[in-house]
Amino acid sequence: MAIPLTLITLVALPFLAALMIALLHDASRAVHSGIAGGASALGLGLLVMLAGPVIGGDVPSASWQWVPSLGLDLTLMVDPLGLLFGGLILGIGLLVVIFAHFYLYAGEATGRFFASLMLFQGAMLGIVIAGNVLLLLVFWELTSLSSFLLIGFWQHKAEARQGARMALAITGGGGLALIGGMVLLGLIAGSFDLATILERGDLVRASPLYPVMLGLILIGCFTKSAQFPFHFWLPHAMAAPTPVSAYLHSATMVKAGVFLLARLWPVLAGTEAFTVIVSSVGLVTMVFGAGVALFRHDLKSILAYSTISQLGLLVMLLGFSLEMAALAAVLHILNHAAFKAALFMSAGIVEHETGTRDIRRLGGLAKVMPITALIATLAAASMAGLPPLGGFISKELMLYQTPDLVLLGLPWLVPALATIGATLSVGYSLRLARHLFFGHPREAEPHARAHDPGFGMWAAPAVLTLLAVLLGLIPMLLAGPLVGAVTGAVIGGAAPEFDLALWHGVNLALILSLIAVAGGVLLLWQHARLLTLWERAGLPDAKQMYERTIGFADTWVRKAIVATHTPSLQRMLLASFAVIVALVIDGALVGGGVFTGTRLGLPASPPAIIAWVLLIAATAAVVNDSRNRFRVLIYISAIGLIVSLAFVRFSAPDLALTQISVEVVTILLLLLALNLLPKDPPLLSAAPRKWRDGALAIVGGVLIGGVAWAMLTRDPGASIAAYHLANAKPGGGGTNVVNVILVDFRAFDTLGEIIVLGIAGLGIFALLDTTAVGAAGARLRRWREDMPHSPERHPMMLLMASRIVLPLTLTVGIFLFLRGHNQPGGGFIAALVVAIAFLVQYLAAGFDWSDARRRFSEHRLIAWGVLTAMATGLGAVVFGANFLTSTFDYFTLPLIGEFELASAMLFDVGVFLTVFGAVMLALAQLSHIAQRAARAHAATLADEKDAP
Amino acid sequence: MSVPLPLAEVIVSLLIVIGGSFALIGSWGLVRLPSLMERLHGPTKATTLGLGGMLLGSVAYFQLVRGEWTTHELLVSVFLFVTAPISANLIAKVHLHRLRLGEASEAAGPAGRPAPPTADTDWATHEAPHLGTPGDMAGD
Amino acid sequence: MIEYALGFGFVALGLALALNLWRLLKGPGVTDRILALDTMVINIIGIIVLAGIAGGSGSSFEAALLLAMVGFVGTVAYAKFLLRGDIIE
Amino acid sequence: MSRLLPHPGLSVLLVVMWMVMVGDLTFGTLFLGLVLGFAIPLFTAPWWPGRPKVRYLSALGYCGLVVWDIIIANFEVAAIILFKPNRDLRPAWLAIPLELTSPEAITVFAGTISLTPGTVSSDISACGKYLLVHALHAPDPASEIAKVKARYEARLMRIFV
Amino acid sequence: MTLADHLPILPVAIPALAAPFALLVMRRRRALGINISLVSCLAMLASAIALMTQVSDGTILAYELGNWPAPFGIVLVADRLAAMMLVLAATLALIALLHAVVTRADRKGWHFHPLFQFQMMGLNGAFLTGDLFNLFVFFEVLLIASYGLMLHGQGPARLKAGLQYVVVNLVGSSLFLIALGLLYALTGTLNMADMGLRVAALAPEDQGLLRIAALLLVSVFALKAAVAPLHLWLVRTYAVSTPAVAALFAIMTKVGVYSLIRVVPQVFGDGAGAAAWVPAPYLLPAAMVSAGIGFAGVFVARSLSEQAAYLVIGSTGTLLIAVAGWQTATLGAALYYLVHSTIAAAALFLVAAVVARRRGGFADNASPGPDFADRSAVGLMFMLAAIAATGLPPLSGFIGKLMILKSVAALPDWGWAWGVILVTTLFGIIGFARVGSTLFWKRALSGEATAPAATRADLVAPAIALALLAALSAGAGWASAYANAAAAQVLDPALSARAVLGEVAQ
Amino acid sequence: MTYEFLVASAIGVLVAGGIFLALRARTFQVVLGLTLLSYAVNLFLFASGRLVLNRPPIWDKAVTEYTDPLPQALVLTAIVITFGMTAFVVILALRSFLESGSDHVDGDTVTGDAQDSLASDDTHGERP
Repeated sequence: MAIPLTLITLVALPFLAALMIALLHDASRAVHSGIAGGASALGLGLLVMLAGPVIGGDVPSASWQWVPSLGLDLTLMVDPLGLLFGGLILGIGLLVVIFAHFYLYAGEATGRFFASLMLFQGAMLGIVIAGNVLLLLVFWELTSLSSFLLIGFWQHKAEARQGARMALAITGGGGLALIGGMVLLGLIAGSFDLATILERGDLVRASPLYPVMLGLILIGCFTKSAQFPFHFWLPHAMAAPTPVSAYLHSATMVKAGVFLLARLWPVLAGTEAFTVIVSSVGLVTMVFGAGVALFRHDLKSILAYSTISQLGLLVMLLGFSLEMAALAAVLHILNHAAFKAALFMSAGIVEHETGTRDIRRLGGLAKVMPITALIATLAAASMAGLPPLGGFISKELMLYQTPDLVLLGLPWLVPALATIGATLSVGYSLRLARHLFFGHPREAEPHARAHDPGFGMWAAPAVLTLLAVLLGLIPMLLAGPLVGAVTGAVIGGAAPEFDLALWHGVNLALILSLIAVAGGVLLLWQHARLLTLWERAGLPDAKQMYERTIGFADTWVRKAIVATHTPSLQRMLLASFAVIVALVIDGALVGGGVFTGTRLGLPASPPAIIAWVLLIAATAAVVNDSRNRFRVLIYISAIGLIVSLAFVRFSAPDLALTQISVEVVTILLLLLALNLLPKDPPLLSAAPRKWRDGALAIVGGVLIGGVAWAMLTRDPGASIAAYHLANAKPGGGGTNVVNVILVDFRAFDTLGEIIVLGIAGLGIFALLDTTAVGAAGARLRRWREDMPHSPERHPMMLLMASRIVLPLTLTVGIFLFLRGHNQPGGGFIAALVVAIAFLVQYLAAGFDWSDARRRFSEHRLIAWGVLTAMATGLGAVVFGANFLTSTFDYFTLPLIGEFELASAMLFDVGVFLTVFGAVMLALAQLSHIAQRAARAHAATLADEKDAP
Repeated sequence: MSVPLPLAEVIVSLLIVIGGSFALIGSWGLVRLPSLMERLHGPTKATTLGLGGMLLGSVAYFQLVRGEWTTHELLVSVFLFVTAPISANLIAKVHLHRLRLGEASEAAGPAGRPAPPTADTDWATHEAPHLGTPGDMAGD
Repeated sequence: MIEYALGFGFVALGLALALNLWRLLKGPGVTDRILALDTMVINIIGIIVLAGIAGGSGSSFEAALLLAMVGFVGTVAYAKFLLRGDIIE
Repeated sequence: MSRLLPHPGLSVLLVVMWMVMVGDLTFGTLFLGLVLGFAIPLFTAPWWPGRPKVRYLSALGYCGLVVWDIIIANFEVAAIILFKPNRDLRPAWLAIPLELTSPEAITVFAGTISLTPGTVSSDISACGKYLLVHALHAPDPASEIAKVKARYEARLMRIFV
Repeated sequence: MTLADHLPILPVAIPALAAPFALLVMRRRRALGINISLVSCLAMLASAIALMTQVSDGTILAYELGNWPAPFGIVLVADRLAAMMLVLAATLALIALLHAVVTRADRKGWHFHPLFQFQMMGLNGAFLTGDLFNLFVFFEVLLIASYGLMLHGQGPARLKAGLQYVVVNLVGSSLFLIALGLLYALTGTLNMADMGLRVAALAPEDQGLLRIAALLLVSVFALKAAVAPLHLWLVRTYAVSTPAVAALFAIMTKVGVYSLIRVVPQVFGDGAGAAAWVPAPYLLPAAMVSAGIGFAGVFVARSLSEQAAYLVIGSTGTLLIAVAGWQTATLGAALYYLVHSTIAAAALFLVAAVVARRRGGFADNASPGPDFADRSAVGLMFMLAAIAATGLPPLSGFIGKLMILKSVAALPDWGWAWGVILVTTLFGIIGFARVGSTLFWKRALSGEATAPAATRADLVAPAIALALLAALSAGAGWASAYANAAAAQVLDPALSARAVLGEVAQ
Repeated sequence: MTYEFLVASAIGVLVAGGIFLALRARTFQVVLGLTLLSYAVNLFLFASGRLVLNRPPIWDKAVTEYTDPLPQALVLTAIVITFGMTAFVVILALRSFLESGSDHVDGDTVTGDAQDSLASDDTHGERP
C-alpha cells in the first residue's frame, strides 16, 4: 500500500468511524464499539506496517497542498516519535474501546460516546503525525473541542459541564497562545513545514522574537499537559466516564503537550530560558501534584494528581535539554501510558462494582476481587517506581540525570526536590493499593456486592499491566530499539549509548530511589497525622480561583456592556455627532489649506437679507418653541418657503418646484401624524444635558457652516457638468439639462430614487396595515380627541372650490410633465402636483367619499411605475444598446405640427407612476386610521358574533 | 400691439409699483389692525390687486418690452382668485371655533362675537349643517 | 425706469416679508400665524414674479404657480386640523 | 351629451387655460388642449356630482363687474389701513340672509364678498339660510347688507338658474 | 452585443424586475410570489457566478449605463472584489429566503418578498457601482428596504429598535451627502476612478477641505459597518429582527467595509495629499475596540440572537484590524475572513431561530429549559456555528484568523493586533461554551418537554450555511488565492482607472 | 453681505438647530431635527455647484453661461429620498407611539404623560 495512501487512511480512519457511528447513532452498542474498535485496530495495523522502516530510520511522509498562500499544507509524516505516540493512541484507544463497551451503563448514548471518542482519537493522531505546524494546530484545537464533548458526556451532571467548560477554556486558550507561537515560529523559520523548521533550530534560537515565541508555545504545552499553574482543569475533567479519563490522561490529551515539547525539542531546547522555565515548571508540578495526590480520597482524583505529577516529571526531563534526559522521558512516557491507563481502568472497575470511588469507604477488596487487585497493585507498584517494574527503570534514569541541572545556583536543589517527588509518588501509590485492596473493609455496603468483573472488562487493564511488568523485566528487548529511535527523533540526531536494566550497580540514583521508597513507606505510616496537618493548612483551590475569575469577569464585563450598550437613541446620535465634529476639526487642523477662497462674492439684495433673517428666526423659533408642536409646523413650512425661494433665486427652478411640492406633502403628513401624537407634552431633557447638546450643536453648526463658506468662496474647477450642458440637447434631446441628467445621463440614480420612494410607500403601508389590531388598535379605539372639534365635517366653500381645483391642478400637472424635458418640470414634480390635487379632494370631501371614486390601486401604480422604468432600460438592451440608453426623434403630423418623442419620456412616466402611487399610498393609509381601527374592531366583533 | 417703448416702460413700472405698494399695505394691515378678523382683510388686498398688479406688469413687460408672448402668469391670478376666499373663510372659521372655545390667545375683535342668525340655528362651525340644506355636505 | 420700479417693488415686498415675520412670531393667536404664513406665500410669489421680470426669464413662473396652489393647500390643512383634528377623515 | 361633457364650462376654461399656459397659438397646442378639455372633466366627473346650469354670458359680465369692484374697493381699504386709526374703525358682523340655494351659487357669492376687500365671508348658518360676513368698516351694517345682496346676489340668481 | 456584455447589469436588473412582479401577484397568489422571489435569487446567483468567472482572470468590466462615456455617465465596475461580494450576497440571500419560506416567516405581512428583492437590488448595486453618488442612492435603497424587512412582523420591540435604526441611518445619509457635495465641489466629478485622479491634482489650499470630506465619507462607512463608537445601533436592531432577515443583515455591515475597501485605495490612495489613506490614524484602534466590545458582548450575552448580534460587531472589528494594514496580504486575509464571518454570523442567527422555534416560551435565552425536539442535532449545529464564529478549526474561521495573524505580523504594531485577536477569540470560546452547555446540556427540572417541532425543514438553511463554511475551509487554497488577487487588484487603482476611463486618462 | 455668507450661515444655523433637536428625547422633536438637517444638507449639496444668479440650466442658443446643473440633479434626487425617509420615520414614530403609548425615542414610558389613554390591562401586542 502506497505511503501517501497509508498515511491519509491512518488519519482519516477515526474520523470516518466517528461519522459512521454518528450516522448509525440509533444502532446497538455492539455496532458502535465494533466500528470504533475496528477502526482503532485497523489503524494500529497500518502503524505496525510502518513500524519496521520507521525504526529502521526512514521517515514515510506525504504532502498535499491546501492553502499555499498561507503555507498550510496537508503534510503527514511518521517519524519514530510519531510512531510511538501513534502506537499509544491507537493501542490504548483500542483497549479503552473494549473496556468502555463493557463499562458503559445500559441506556447510555453509546453512539455519541464512541463518535466523540473516535473524533478525539483522530485529532490526537493528527497531532502526532502532522508534518506542518499549522496543520498540527488544526488538530490541536480539535482535541480541545472533542475532549470538551467527552468530558461533558454526562450532560446532566453539573460538574461534568463545568469540567468540560474549564478544560475547553484552559486548553483552548492555551491553544490560542500556541497558534501565536507557531505562526511566529513559522515566520522566523521561514517555513511552516515541520521538517524544515526542525533543521533551522539555530536560526530560530538566534531570532530576537525567540523569547516571545517560546513563551507562547510553552503556554500552549503547559496548559495542555496540566502543568502548574494550569493544572487545575485536569482533576475536574475526571467528571468524564472512566474510560475517557483512562484515555485522556494516560496516553493522549495531556501527553500532547509533552509530545509538542519533544517534537520541537531540537528547535527550542538548549537555551537558558528554555531549560530554566521548562525544567523548573516541571519540577514544581511534579512535587506539587504528588503532594496533593497523597491527601486525596477520591480514587480518580488521586490518579488525576498523580498524572499531573508524572507529567511534571516528563516536562522536567525534557526541560533538562540533555540527551539522556530526553531518553528517560521517552521511556517514562511509555511506562506512564501503560500503568496509568491500567490504573484508571481498575479504578473504573472498582467504582463499577462497589458504586463508590472514595477509598475511605473501601478496603480489603483483594479477597473479593483478586484479579483486579493483582492488576491494580502491579500497576501502582510501577507508578511507585518499585523494581522489577518499568516505572523503576525510568525513575532511575530520571534521578540519575538530576544532578546535571543546577537551578538557583544550588546544585543539590534539583536532586532533592526530585527525590521528594519520588518519595511522595511512592507514598500515594502505596496508599492507593493498600486502602483499596488490603486491610479489612471499612464499610460493608460497597463491599457487599463487589466481585471481579467479566473477562472483557479486566482484559484491557491486564494487557497494560503486563506491558508495564515486561517493560521492567525485558526493557531492551521490548522497547530498546524503539526508545533509541524515538530519542534520536526527539533530539534530532543519533541517540546516545544507553542500556535499560534494573541493575546498574550502586550509584546515586539507586540511593536516592531507596530513600524515596523508605520515605514513601514512612509517609504511609504517618499518613493520618499528616492528613490533619494538610487539612489544617487548607491550601487555596485553583478551581475556585478560576470560577471566581470567570464570575468576576462576567459580572464586570456585563456591567460595562450593559452600562454602555443599553440602546438609547440619544447616546447613539451623541456619539455620531461627536465623532463627526472631531473628524471635521481633525481635517481642518491636519489638512491645512486656506479657509476663505478667492471667488468673488455676489452682493445680496435687500429682500434676500430679509428672507435670510426670516429663515434664521424661524429656525430659532422651531428650536426654542419645539414644545408647541402645531406652531412649530407653521415655522417649518416658513423655512421651506425660504429654501425654495433660495432655489429660485440661484437659478434652480426645478429644485424650487420640487421643494415646494414636497414641502406641502410633508406638512400634510406631519399634520396627519400629529393628530394622534401628543400635542404639547412636557420636555424631558434636564438643563445640563441641554447645555451639552447645545454646545455640540453650535460647534457642529459653525463647522459645517464654515466648510460651506470655504466651499462657496472657491472657484469651481473643470466639472463633468460641462459635458452634460453640451450634450443635453444634441445627445439627450432636451433643453432642461437638469431633467436630461435625471432621466438620461444619470437615469440609474433616478431609478434607485423612485424605488426608494416606492419602498417607503410599501413600508408605510405595512406599518399602518396592522394598526387596527393589537395594542395599537386598542389604543386607537380608546383614543379621545384631545381638543374639542367643530361639528361641521366638510365646509361647503372648501368642498365647492375643491371640485374646480381638481381639474385645474390636473391640467397643470400634465403640463408640467409634458414640458419637463425642455422646461422646468418633469415626472416627479408632475406626480406630486397631481397627488396634491387628489389630496385636496380627500381634505375637502373626506376619505371615504373620495376613496370610493378612486380608480387606481397605489400598489399597482408603484409596481407598474418601476416596471415601466425598467422596461425603458431593458428596451435599450433588446436593441443591443446598454441598459437605459435613450433615444429620441422628431415627428410631424398634419395639423399638429412637429413634436418630439423621447424614450426618456417613457422613463419619466415610470417616475410619475411610482411617485404618485407612493405618495397616495402613504397619505391615504395614514388618514382617519382612528375611525378605520374602530371599524375593523366592529367588523371583528361582528365576525365573532356570527361564528357561534 | 405696437406701443412706443417709453410708454410701455411707464405702464410696466406703474403696474409694478402699484402691486408692490398694495402688497406692502396688506402686510402692514396684517400688523397694525386690532384683531384677527380685521387683519384678515389685509392679505386679500395683497392677493388681488397687489399680485394682480405685478403679474400684469410681468405680462406687459414680456409683451411690450421684450415682445415675448408669456401669459401663464395670469394663471397664478386665476388660482388665487379661486383659492383666496377659501383660505380666508377657513381661517375665519378657525377663529370662530377657537373664540367659542375661549382660547386665551384668540381674542374677540372690536366687532365682538357674532350673534347666531336666528334663535333656533347657529353657524355651521358650531352646529353641523342640517340635512338637506346647501351646507350639508355629509352626503358627499 | 423699470429698474427703479423693480427696486421699489423688491424693497416693498421685503418689508412686507419682515412684517409677516413679526406677525408669524408674535401671534398671538395660532390663526394669526397661519394668516401670516398665507400672506408670506403671497409676498414670495410677488418676489418671484419681480425676479422673473428682473432676470428677463419666465422659467420661474411655474414656481409661482405652484406656490399659489400649495399655499392654499397648506392653509386649508392647518385650518382643518384646528377645526377637526383629522384633516382627512 | 351631459355624460360626455359633464361640465362644458369647465372644459372651455381648461382649453383656454391650456392655451394660456403653453403660451403659443399653434394648432397642435389647441388640439392637445381640446383633448385635455374633453378628457379631464370626464375623468374627474365622479368628484363633481352636481350639474349646475349656468348662463355663461351673464357670468362673464358678472366677472367684469367683480374685477372693477375689487379695484375700487382696494383703494378704499388701503385708505382705511393707512389713515384710519383703530379707534375710528367700525368693524361689524353681518348676517346676510340668503336667497340662493345651490351650494355652487352660494360659494361664488361668498367668494365674491371675500374678494372685494372690506368684507370677508366667514361662515354659513347651519340651516344654510344666512351668510356670516365680517366687514372691516361698516358704520351702517343694514345698508351694507342691502348693497351686497342687490349688487351680487341678484345677479347670481340670474346666472344660476 | 450578446447577453454576456450585459452581465454587469443583471445582478441589479433581476431583483429590480422581480420585486414589482412579486408585488403585483403577492396579494392574490402568494405561492407565485414566493416562486418569483426564489427564482430571482437563483438567477442572481447564476449571474454573479458567471460574472466571477469572467473577471477571475483579472479583467475589469466597465459597463457604461445609457452609453454615456465615463466619467460623465454612471458606470458599473465589475472586478474580482465586486464579483466576490455579489456571489456572497446572492448565496446568503438564497439561504435566508429559504429559511423565511420554510418557517413561513414571510407570511406575517404582504411585502416580505418585494422588500427582500429590493434589498438585494440595493446590495448588488452598491457592490457594482463605480460612481460615488450612485453608491449613495443604492445605500438608500438597501437601507429603506432593510427598514421594511427589519420591521417585518412588527411588535413593540421591533418598532422601538426600528426607530433608532432608522434615525441613526438618516443622520448617516445626511453625512454622506455633505461629504459628496464637498468632494464634488473640489473635484467636479462623481466617478470614483476619475475622482481618484483629480484628487491627486488638488491645490495645497484645498487640502483641508479634502481631508474633511474624506474623513466624513469614511465615518459614514464606519457607521454602516458598525465600527466603535458608531456601533451602538446594531445590537438591538439585529437581535430583534426576524431571524431570516437578521441572517441577511449579516452582510449589511459588510457593505460599509466593502465601501471602505473600495473607496479608500481608489480615491484616497497615495496621491491624495492630506487625505492619503485617510482612516489610517483611527481605523486600527477603532477596529480593536470593536473586536473587544463585540466578543465581550458574546461573552456576556444572555441569548443566542444577542450573541450573534455582538458577533457581527466583533467579526467586523477583527477583519478591519487586517484592513487597516492596506497591504495585499492583509487585505486578502480580510476579504477571506469577510466572506467567512458573514456566513458564520448568518448561520448563528439561523441556529438561534431554530432553537427559539423549538423551545417555546424559553426562546433562545441562555436559560435551562425542558428537553426539546432534535436537541442533539441542533446542539451539533450550534457547536459548529460557534466554532466558525470563534474561528476554530476545522471551519474556515480558523484559516481566516491564521491569514490575518500572519499578514498582520508585518505591521508595526502587530503585537496589539495579535493580542486583541487572540484574547477576543478566547472570550468567544468561553461565552459560546457557557451558553451552549446551558442551552443544550442543562435541563430545567420543571417544565414538560415541548412538543416536537412541526417541521425539520428549518434545519436545512443553517445546515447549508455550515456546509458552505466547511467548503470554504476545504477550498481555502483557491479562495485565499482569489481573495489575495482581489486585494491586489483593489490596491492598484490605476487598473480600474484604465478600465473605466480608458487609456486617455493615464 | 454676500449671498455666499447668507447661504453658508443659514446652513450652519440649520445644522445647529437640527443637531440640537435630533438629540431631544421625543420622537416628534427628533423628526423636526432631521427635517432641519435635511434642509441644511440639500442647501449644502446645492451649494457645491456654487451660487449663480439668473443662469438657469435651460439650454438656449442665445445663452452661453449656465449654472452647474449636476448638483441640482443630485439635490433633486436627495430631496426625494429624504422625503421618503422622513415620511417613513414619521409613520414609524407614530406607530411605535400607538404600540407602546410613549413617544419617547427609546420607547421608555414617561411619567406624567397623559396622552396614553390605554389602560395597562390589555397589551396583547403581537398575535402569534
